[in-house]
Amino acid sequence: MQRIGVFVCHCGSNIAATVDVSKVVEMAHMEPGVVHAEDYQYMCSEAGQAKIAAAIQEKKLTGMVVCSCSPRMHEATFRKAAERAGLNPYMVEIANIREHCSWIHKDMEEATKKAVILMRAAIAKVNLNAPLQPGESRVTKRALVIGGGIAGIQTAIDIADAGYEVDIVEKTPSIGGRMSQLDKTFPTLDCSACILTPKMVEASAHEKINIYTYSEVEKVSGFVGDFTVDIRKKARSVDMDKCTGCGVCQEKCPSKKAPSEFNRGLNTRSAIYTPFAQAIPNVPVIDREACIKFKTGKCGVCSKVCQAGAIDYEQKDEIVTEKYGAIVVATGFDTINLEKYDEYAYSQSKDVITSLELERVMNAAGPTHGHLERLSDGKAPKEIVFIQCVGSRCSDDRGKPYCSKICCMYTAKHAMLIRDKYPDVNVTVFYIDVRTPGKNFDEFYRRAVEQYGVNYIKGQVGKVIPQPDGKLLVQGSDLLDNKQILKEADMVVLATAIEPNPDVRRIATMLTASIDTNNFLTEAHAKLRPVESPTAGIFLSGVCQGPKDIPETVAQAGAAAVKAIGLLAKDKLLTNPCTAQSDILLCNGCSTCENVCPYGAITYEDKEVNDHGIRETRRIAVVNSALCQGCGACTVACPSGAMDLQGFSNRQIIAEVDAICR
Amino acid sequence: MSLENKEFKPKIVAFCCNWCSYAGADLAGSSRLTYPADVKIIRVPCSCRVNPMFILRAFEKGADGVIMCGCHPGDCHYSTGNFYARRRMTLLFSMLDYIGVENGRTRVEWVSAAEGVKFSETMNSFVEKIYSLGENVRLGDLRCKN
Amino acid sequence: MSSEKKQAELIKEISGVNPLKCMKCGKCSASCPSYNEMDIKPHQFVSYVINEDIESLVNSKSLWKCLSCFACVERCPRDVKPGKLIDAARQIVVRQKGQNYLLADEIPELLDPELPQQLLVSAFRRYRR
Amino acid sequence: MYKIAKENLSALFRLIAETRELYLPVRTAGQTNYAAWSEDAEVDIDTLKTVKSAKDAFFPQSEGLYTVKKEGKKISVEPEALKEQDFVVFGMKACDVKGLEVLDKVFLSEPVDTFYAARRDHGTVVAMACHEPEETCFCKVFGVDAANPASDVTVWTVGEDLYWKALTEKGEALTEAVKGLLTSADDAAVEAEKETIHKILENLPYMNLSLEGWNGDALSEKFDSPIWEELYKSCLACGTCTFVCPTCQCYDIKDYSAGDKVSRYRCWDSCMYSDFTMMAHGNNRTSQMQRFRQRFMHKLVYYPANNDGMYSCVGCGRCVEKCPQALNIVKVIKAFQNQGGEK
Amino acid sequence: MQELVNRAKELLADGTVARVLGWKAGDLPYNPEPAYFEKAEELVDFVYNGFCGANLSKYMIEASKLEGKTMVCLKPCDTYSFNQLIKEHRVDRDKAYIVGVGCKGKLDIEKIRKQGIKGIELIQGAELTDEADTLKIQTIYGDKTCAYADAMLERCHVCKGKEHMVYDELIGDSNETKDADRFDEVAKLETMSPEEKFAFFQKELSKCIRCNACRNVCPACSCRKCVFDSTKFDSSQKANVDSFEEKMFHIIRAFHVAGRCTDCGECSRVCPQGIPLHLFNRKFIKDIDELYGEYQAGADITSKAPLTNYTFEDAEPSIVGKRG
Repeated sequence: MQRIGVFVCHCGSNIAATVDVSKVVEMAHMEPGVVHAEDYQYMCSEAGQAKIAAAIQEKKLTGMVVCSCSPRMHEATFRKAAERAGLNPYMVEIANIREHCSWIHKDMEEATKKAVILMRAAIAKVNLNAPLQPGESRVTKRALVIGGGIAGIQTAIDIADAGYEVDIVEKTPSIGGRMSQLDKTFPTLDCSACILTPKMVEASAHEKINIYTYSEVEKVSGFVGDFTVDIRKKARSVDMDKCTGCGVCQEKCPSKKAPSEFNRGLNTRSAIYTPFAQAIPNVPVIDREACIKFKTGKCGVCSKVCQAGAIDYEQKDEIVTEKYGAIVVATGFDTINLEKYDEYAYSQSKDVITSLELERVMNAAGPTHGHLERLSDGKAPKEIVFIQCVGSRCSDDRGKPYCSKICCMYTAKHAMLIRDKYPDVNVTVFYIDVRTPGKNFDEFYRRAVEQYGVNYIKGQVGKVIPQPDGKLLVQGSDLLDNKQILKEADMVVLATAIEPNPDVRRIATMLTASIDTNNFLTEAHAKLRPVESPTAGIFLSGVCQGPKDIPETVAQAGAAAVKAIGLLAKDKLLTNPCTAQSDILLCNGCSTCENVCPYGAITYEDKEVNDHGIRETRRIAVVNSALCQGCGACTVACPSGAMDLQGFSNRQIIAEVDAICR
Repeated sequence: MSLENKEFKPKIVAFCCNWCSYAGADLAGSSRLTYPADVKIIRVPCSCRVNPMFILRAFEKGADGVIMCGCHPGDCHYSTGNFYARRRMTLLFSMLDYIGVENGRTRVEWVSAAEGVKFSETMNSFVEKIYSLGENVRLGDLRCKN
Repeated sequence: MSSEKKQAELIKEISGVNPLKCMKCGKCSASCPSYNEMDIKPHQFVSYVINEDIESLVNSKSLWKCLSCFACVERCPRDVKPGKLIDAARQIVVRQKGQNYLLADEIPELLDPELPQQLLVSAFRRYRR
Repeated sequence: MYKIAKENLSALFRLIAETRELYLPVRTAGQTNYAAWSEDAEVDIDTLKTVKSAKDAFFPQSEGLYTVKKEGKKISVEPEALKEQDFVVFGMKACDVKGLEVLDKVFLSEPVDTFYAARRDHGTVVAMACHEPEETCFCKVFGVDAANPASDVTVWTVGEDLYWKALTEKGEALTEAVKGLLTSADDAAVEAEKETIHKILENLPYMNLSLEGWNGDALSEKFDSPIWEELYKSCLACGTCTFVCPTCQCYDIKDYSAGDKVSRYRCWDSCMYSDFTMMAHGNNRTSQMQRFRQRFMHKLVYYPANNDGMYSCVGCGRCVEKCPQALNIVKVIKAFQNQGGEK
Repeated sequence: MQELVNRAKELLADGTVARVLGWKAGDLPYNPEPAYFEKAEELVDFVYNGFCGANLSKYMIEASKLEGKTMVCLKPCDTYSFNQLIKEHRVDRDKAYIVGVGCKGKLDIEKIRKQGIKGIELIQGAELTDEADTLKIQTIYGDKTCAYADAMLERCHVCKGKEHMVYDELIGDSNETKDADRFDEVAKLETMSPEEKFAFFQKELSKCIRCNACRNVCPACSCRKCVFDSTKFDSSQKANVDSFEEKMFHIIRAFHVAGRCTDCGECSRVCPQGIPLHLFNRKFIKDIDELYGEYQAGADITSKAPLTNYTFEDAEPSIVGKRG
């Protein structure tokens, strides 16, 4: 039996004017377990807290109830007071007799009765409270960033600048990501490489940043503050330490037929390659699929020409295991596959390209060295049609239901650049809506129309028909003029929808971070915690969370970094002790609880149990209290009642129900 | 005292999630928005903590109405808790209706921390409904009746 | 319910289309081979149903100019399928005329060399089931 | 010997109910069980076996013992009153009557169970001979005569009449109370009915079941037999057999808290349940095999060992009919018989 | 049946399985019991006929703990339960050799008795091979007949189909026995007034003796310890002292299996008081189908159960009472 003290607060007249405080005290004495009851003007005051402390010590209280204002107001105050007096803070319950009673009722008798009932419920609950101790877990002061695009780079730099070690894991041979493939960026028309390259250099030169390129995350275990991650460093076949990056091997490589990933397959590269000139690290990799040496065993030209002796055909994949306190996901995006959009003739004509391909065509390092030309015959186009929303805002299974957000702006950029460089080229944009929220965005779009004479037509294109003469017949509609339009074009550019990098599914599963139906990672709260995953210690940076442009990505990257820094700055984590616990004798191991846990806090282990003499190995749910946030979803999902929530246990809530209905 | 003369004072249990509805109830209080004293609030971390057993337990012990309040769908502090709660309560209420318990005795309402007015209006209308339904005779343990 | 509203509901029911899903992109009109023949354009069909102006729809030329080629149905990104709406409007007319709008015997005199063959095929598919 | 036309039975029940509580087989939602008589109750004395036995009338499934009340810090204890009202149980079959004999040995020997004793004192049993015994019956095996139930009053169904014969003082008293509705009759029809019943009994499939080897002496041999391991496996550990049984007498004592009062009550328990006789340290019988064995060992070995060879099974066959997985005491007895030779 | 026995012998002989879980002939014409057979010679008692209604899936929880594989005979409807148990990690698929057995509808001895047939000595027509659609029943009180369909379990009239959801091999053919919609009874109750509904359930549930047969036979009620046996919710009960308790028990039981219940019908089959317990489970199934999309528990082992799933647009609880 507990020894409970009840402290009834007058809150000046806030409570005492409507609730007969002395009656509440009198009734408290009638309750089982109550050994002390008193009232005071302001319980939260220093004097009030001193009374509490005195009673705890003199009456050897094991639990206490404060009848006062909302627990959202002063629960923490009274818990601290109890703790100072030697009582476990979780042995304190609050009966809210102000907000839920005195302030809303006028009749004194009625309000007093209700106050007594609320007090009884709190007493009934505290009778079943158990002292709880917040858990502690250590924090490894190192962060992992998955993805080496602008989001990952920015996050890494920000975390590193705060003084913490950061590792970047990038799948491709170089960091840089999508941004490195862009020619210019809106709305300022900066050269993308010119602003990205310094960032890449900064990251690689940063003493706190360690970059794993051509590497992938293989396995993740642990939890917030203490993740253990296996990273697979794929065999590069080139010794990173020896290579000088002279580039001779790439020149001499006889196999030059592999499609260039960097140029979106619009041209080819050698089997040993760096994806682009500014690549970091500037160390090539051998594409073993394309390499003659690996395919036939004969060749070895690169090895012969390498002065540094850096070529190593025997190199093997290597697994590195590291510990991290925080993980930032920055896996970015890709454009969707257009196979299902037959009507736009993407796979039939070389002159129908995606906007990202156009970026490469316009770029000096691209397949056409920056000359705007048709990829089919190299001729200069005179008539270019842009089609918006290809695969975006689609409710069928061909596309994506969301707006890809960046297309309106980059199309305006492309149209403007073309009109600027090639004033004789006509540019027509078929759009559904032009969406330009953002600083200087609408002005940018208006410039395209007003200054550069880009022809915007409201209406979607129905079909692109390649003509025998190599032209493309675009059949669209003009909804404002109520006309169907047939337009001959030399080139068609599709504003293709973007989707999260397909790898994110695998990564999310490893991290137990949730993803939505479109494979975007879910944030902990759509409004208030937009850069955190519901899984503690996992942060989101860039398009992996939702479509966004470069400035937004950089902003979010910084925000994710700050959240990670906030975590890494702690020496240890105090965990909320009101977490779920499973009773090993009752657990069925049925996995139902795991399915409703938003935090991935529940795992299953085969445990040896002794169930009243029956010894057997059973599959048992285990709650990681560092991850559990105490929502209680699992406790209701559990049919046997094995799962229970400390601080809000089944029996505690039932005791409250009973006390109220008594 | 005969039963007819006894004034009916319903027992009403309200489960409120800590983050939205309990705060909404606090706001109703600090805004002095009244509702009948028949309502007694039990604080739970999230609406998904409310077990159908609790609701039946309340009825067993003599409650005349049980209401559950949580964050608006999509605003749950724990992201998804109220989605599960919504399905659970829908099914439970449907079952109670199916066995002939008046469906006005149970209710779910989403009340945010900013909706003090909604909280008080909700409680007023719920209490009114319970008064119109009268004493709960179909779902309770006779041993708990006085 | 007004009769116009009823008919609009009927069109939605027959077609299985929710016209409110339309985002007014115009891809249907862009795809339509009979566009120039039509007085009410495919993308407008949706608004007519939303506005419950079924009278204009059933009296339009478009109703009978639609080839039922279903290009609009195939390409509609929002699953609105104007072709199905048109088809449903035709169904309403057919039902009003007693299931008897087009008989095989009547075909020869209706034949017009200008008429696409596909129209005939689709006409049978539609009206003789 | 008296008789009463079947069509006058409702008048008889009404008359009995005027002075006594009356329990008899009543059909509710398709099933016949013993229940209190009322004008609109659907009385069903044609169904041979009620789902539950009439045990409830003397040993209810749940029964209050006392209530503790709390006012402020004062606590008072109110014991439940003993049965004071006379009552009649109409329509019990010979097996169920024999079942009472089994219960008596438990509850009426020292220390006497006062709740049960009061019910026995105030209860009058009107037993019915079994007009059409069924294939699941094996009462004869336990020395029960289905044609001749030993009770306060015995009735036989012959054609459209019920023949009535009082056998005890209580029976005489009841007969006196309803005499106005009875007419005198001779024994001939009843004797013929008895003979018919006996003939049917001869041919029932279970009637020649042998109980050889089942007695107190067989304790360790039976207890350690490997046959149990085979037998129990399909048992679901539900308590159907115990709850329909007229002789199972185990109960649990539980508390129910209703606000400021706590009532202590007892309710039937089943040795098939894993929490039967659960104590702080756990359970005496940890496996379902042990629990399964307990039930049959109790009926066929322990009970006879303590009660001069009397078995605590009466062959009513309810468990045979109701076991969800078709296990039953007959199969157990037979299993040992079949294996008997090998031992 | 002989084919089954032969196959069982082969599997035992070649060591594929260590035991066979099937049915053993009873001592009355209608009471075969679930049984294990470990040796070929024990299989003389093996039987598979119209009275083998028991769903053997649940036995596989214990059998999964035994050494070696168990050959288990599962009817099409039983395989849903087995799948559900796999999904909940309660059985080990690798420990089972599932023989999907054919079914032409299972018989309910209670239904035969309800027709006034008693003193049963012999029943003909219950074998799987019998083509006759009438049972010939020899009794002490003369010969009787009963249409096969009239003696079938309720669940067979609303059969889910002849397909086995999981198996290693199939033996025997099945008949189409469905002649009613499984939601008809529920729908009928739904249209009643609250007073009528209450009266109906009060009457049915008042028969409950809390023997726990429904719970213990239920493959979804596979908890090691039921909440009604544990102190976790202060809900432990052994008897219905008050009529509230039987409602509480049956509502909570149905709720705990909601989205997991495959509608195998065992609860109704075994209830000694003939309470139509499936009406509770089917109400939840019907609601789930209508509100959250059709869902058949046990049809697969990967889909998310309705109560561990959600959509943003889910119906609000206030829909109750607004429908229909």
